[in-house]
Amino acid sequence: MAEIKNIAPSEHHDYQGSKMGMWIFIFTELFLFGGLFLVYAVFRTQYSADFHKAAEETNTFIGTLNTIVLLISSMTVAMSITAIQSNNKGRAIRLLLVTIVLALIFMVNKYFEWGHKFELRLYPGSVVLTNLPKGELLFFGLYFMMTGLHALHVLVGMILLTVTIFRIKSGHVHSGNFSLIENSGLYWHLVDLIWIFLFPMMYLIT
Amino acid sequence: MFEGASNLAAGVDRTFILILAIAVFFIVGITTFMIWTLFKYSRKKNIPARQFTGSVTLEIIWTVIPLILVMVIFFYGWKGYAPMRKVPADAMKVTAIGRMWQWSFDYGNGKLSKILVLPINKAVRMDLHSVDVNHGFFIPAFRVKEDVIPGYKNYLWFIPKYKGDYDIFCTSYCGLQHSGMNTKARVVENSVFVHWLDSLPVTGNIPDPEGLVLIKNSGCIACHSLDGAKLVGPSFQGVYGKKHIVVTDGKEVEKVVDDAYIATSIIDPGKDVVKGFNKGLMQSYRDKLTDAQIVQITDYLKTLSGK
Amino acid sequence: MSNSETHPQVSYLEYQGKYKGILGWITSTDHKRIALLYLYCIIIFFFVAAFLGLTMSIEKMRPGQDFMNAQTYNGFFTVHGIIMIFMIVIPGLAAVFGNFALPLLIGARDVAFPRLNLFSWYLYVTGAILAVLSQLLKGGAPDTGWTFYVPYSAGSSTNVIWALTAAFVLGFSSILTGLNFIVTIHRMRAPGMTWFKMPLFPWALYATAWIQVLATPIVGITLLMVIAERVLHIGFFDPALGGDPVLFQHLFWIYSHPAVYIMILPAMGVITEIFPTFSQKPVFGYGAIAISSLAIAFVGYFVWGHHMFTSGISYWSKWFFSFLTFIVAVPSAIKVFNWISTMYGGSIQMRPPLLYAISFVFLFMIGGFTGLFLGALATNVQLHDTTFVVAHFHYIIFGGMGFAFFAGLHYWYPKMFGRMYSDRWAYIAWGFTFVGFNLLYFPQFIIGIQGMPRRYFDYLPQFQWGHFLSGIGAFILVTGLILMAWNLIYHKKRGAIAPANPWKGVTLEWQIASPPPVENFDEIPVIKHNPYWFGTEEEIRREKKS
Amino acid sequence: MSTEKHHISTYMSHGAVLVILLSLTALSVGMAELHLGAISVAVALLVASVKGTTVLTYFMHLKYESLFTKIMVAAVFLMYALVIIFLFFDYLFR
Repeated sequence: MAEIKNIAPSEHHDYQGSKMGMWIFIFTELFLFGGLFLVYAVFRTQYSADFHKAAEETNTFIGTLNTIVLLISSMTVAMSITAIQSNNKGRAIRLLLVTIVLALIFMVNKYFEWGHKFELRLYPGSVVLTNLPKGELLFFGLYFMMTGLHALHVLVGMILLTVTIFRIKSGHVHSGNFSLIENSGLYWHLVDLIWIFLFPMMYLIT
Repeated sequence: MFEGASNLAAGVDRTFILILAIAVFFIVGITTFMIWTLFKYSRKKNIPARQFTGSVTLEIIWTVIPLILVMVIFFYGWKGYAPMRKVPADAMKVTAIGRMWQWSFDYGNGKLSKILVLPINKAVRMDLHSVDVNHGFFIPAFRVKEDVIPGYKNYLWFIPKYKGDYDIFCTSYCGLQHSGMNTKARVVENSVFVHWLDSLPVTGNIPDPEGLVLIKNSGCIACHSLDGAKLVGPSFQGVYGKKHIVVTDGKEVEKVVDDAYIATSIIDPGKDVVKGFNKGLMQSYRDKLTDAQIVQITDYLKTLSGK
Repeated sequence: MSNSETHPQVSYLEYQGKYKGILGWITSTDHKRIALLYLYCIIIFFFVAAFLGLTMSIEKMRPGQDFMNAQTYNGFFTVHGIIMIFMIVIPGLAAVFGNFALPLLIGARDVAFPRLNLFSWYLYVTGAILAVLSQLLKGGAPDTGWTFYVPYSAGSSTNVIWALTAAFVLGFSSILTGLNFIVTIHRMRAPGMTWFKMPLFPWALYATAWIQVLATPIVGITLLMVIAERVLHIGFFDPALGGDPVLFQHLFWIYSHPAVYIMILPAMGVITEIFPTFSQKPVFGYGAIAISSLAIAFVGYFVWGHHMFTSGISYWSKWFFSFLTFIVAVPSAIKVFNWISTMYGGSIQMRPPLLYAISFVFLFMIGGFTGLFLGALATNVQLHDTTFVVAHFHYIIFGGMGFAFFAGLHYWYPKMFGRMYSDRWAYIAWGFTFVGFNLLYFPQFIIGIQGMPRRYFDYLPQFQWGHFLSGIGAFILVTGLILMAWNLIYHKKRGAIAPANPWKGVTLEWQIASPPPVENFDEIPVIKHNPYWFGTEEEIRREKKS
Repeated sequence: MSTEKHHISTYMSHGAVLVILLSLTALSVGMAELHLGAISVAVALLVASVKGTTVLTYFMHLKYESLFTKIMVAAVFLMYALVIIFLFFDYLFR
């Protein structure tokens, strides 16, 4: 402390700082979904029978499949960070590509799942939906809002991962500077983390 | 605050005075101290500033004293508030209905009024009901206010203590004419009140008798009409006391519709089926209606036969 | 920055980057320039919203309709609220003085994420444009009040969606600023500046930033749900569709109560900087002030229910929220005692920033003590949703946050622009502002106690005297504000050249040139002691012994 | 930052974590099929919490982060838990 240090923060990349920023951003995302979880919790206690009935109409098979897909993709992202850290760029890129493919599979599943709901005329504002008991109506409202918002995060995650791939290719991200891949990895795990809670709430609790 | 005109005013006003006293004491004290330091320690006097940085003792003192004071205030606030949620059992019931942008007061049996008339010195329970958006029911003189929220069963109660007219306001913003949504509460002698209520014309809906509510909710009227029309089952009109030819265990018997018959028909519908109607169409309501509810239904059916 | 030692840096105001003129400003990631961008936007919007407030006060000087109808009035108070809350007081102190002074105070060259900082400002502008559009588009200005209570906001045919989206975007801007500040404070303090050697304004900003990050998303999702309710007819809050209007109030206040602390904590921080400087004396009870900021932020997060005492929430939750509300009053009281003790025994020089700071303490006390009336269950029943609340709120937000903003503006003005304003005109403007403010809002306490409800376009004759006085007060207040703005704008180019340290402050921002160079510090300073260190070493040793 | 030491997880450990997560998913789905009523809610949320913690600890490297990051994450979840509890002070005592 006695000697004078001359640091120039603007030229210095702060690895810990950017990671901390990402964590804080993740907190805001958690609270964003947290608001919906609060609504879910309140209505579930008020209309438990209706929620029970409505939750049986969601497709547990697709839900489980998507859970598995997301969990695997979380692993591949985590592995790609290991690859970058051990300076294996090719493997890191391949693992990220696998992640994006898995994300695509997730979205395709989601498309079919939502499509089926629409075929049954179970979409917000439909006559069928509005005539259901109030608890079921709220369940499906929450279902579309929560899975929709989550799907939006999957999309954002995919974009982030794609950007990361390009930055690895261009040599900006390497074993000495891997903030970007680590932070997009953290974001991707957040997407997974939210799904881990959405899954039982929407598909399992019957 | 101006004089309170209900039993609840004392608790509110006591809390108010307490906080006011504390507030005035501290605001005046601290402001005086601030201004005094400005002069006492003015730089013009050329006395160097004393470089002390704090005192743990003082910090503890001015943490503990405010803490005690606010706890006292909290306690009085709660004491004054608690009785507002404990409605006496004998309170008269009035429903306040809020809609954009007027109040109406339902005294039961379809008697609706635009102003709230109340007998003096009698507890009144106001159930608050909104037909559209949030409103707020506020009578400043009585120190009562509760929000009127659609889908919620909110209430308040009070005992008016003095005769006179008092303002009623809507306090929860409800759109264009929010500020026009006010009316009067008029407190009168009990005899005047009784007379007023008697002369109040019936303008509102008379609520369904309990038996009819049960009949509607149980889905009875899908098959049993109330107006004599023949549907899947016999009509309820004039059914009580009527003689029917019924088929019991394959034999035709004549039976008078009485309390026992109705109870049997609800619990075991296939036992005595009226001739001309099919057996097996009606489900048993054994576990769905209690005995007391069956009595209520029977009582209602009696009214359809004029009995 | 190796070359900075050889030739001195130009000031951030004159610095010529890649672009010239206004483009050089709106592409600059310099925290000081971003602070000024916020400042200019805030001043413009402040006068717009103040004008709306003034017209409302004039309209209400007489009962009945004078020159605007009820729908216009309802639109005005909604827009006044949305602009003032989301575009002025929430970003106000944090985004302007936080951006300007935080890196200077902790000895950093910029915030942690300068580009994100600029992005926050762009989000802010986007949100502001959306809010302005909500006024002007066909459909009419939103008329829901800034609280957007359902079911009314779900049904109103006005441009509610625009206003909701605006609030959502502005919230996002606030979150990113908060995120930036947290990381900045954690990672970029000068060497030797431990947490308890950090000045108190950064402490306040740190507490604020956590609320911004953790509370704003809740209102974000709530606003999205109202949008979904209007667009998709999902009835989260509509009782006809099974929803729960009171749940909206919960979610809304989970953010919007802490939002009051987003406004007031940085204000307290600014005041805490001003008192020691003008008393030439260390701040009294440094630790108590720092910790009380965190305590206010933490406890303040859990008192949202006190906005809903009459909404039909359960008896025990009323009891509980009332209790916590009183707990959160204590750290605020501690701060007041510490401020006045900071002046005690000092060498006090009366200058405009100190005058504003003292008025802050006075008005904030009135605002705070009237808050006790609202926190106590019994009196809340009488006062909730009356003009008493309006007055209390404005004493906290305008008397508190607003006067702290003026204090901060007069305090850091020489540093920002390198010029001095006229003290005499600052005092005159203060006089008008202070008198006008009290005349505008104090009568509203009294008519509120008598039962005058808030958000009323029209009223019964017995309340006229209060509204009449308020109207006169509003005129005086606006006159004061215009004088103040004139004084500051006029002297920005023509004022006397400001010295580096006009107030003899000891915190780091006064140790560099006015206006500061682009990179703030030629050499990052090394911190050895308490930030408020006025005396010589010997004096302090002597003081410690006694 | 070149001086900072980073923990590098092995591919095997990531695989092991995935196996744990998948088994927990299977457990959760299996329990739901049993229709245990009220318990199934608790079980499902408990399993989800365990899974969430696992993701946070290993995939998100929380285990190797600084103490402050750990405290920050814990505090944020605590805040959220308090919000739920205080909200239900209203809904449970109506």
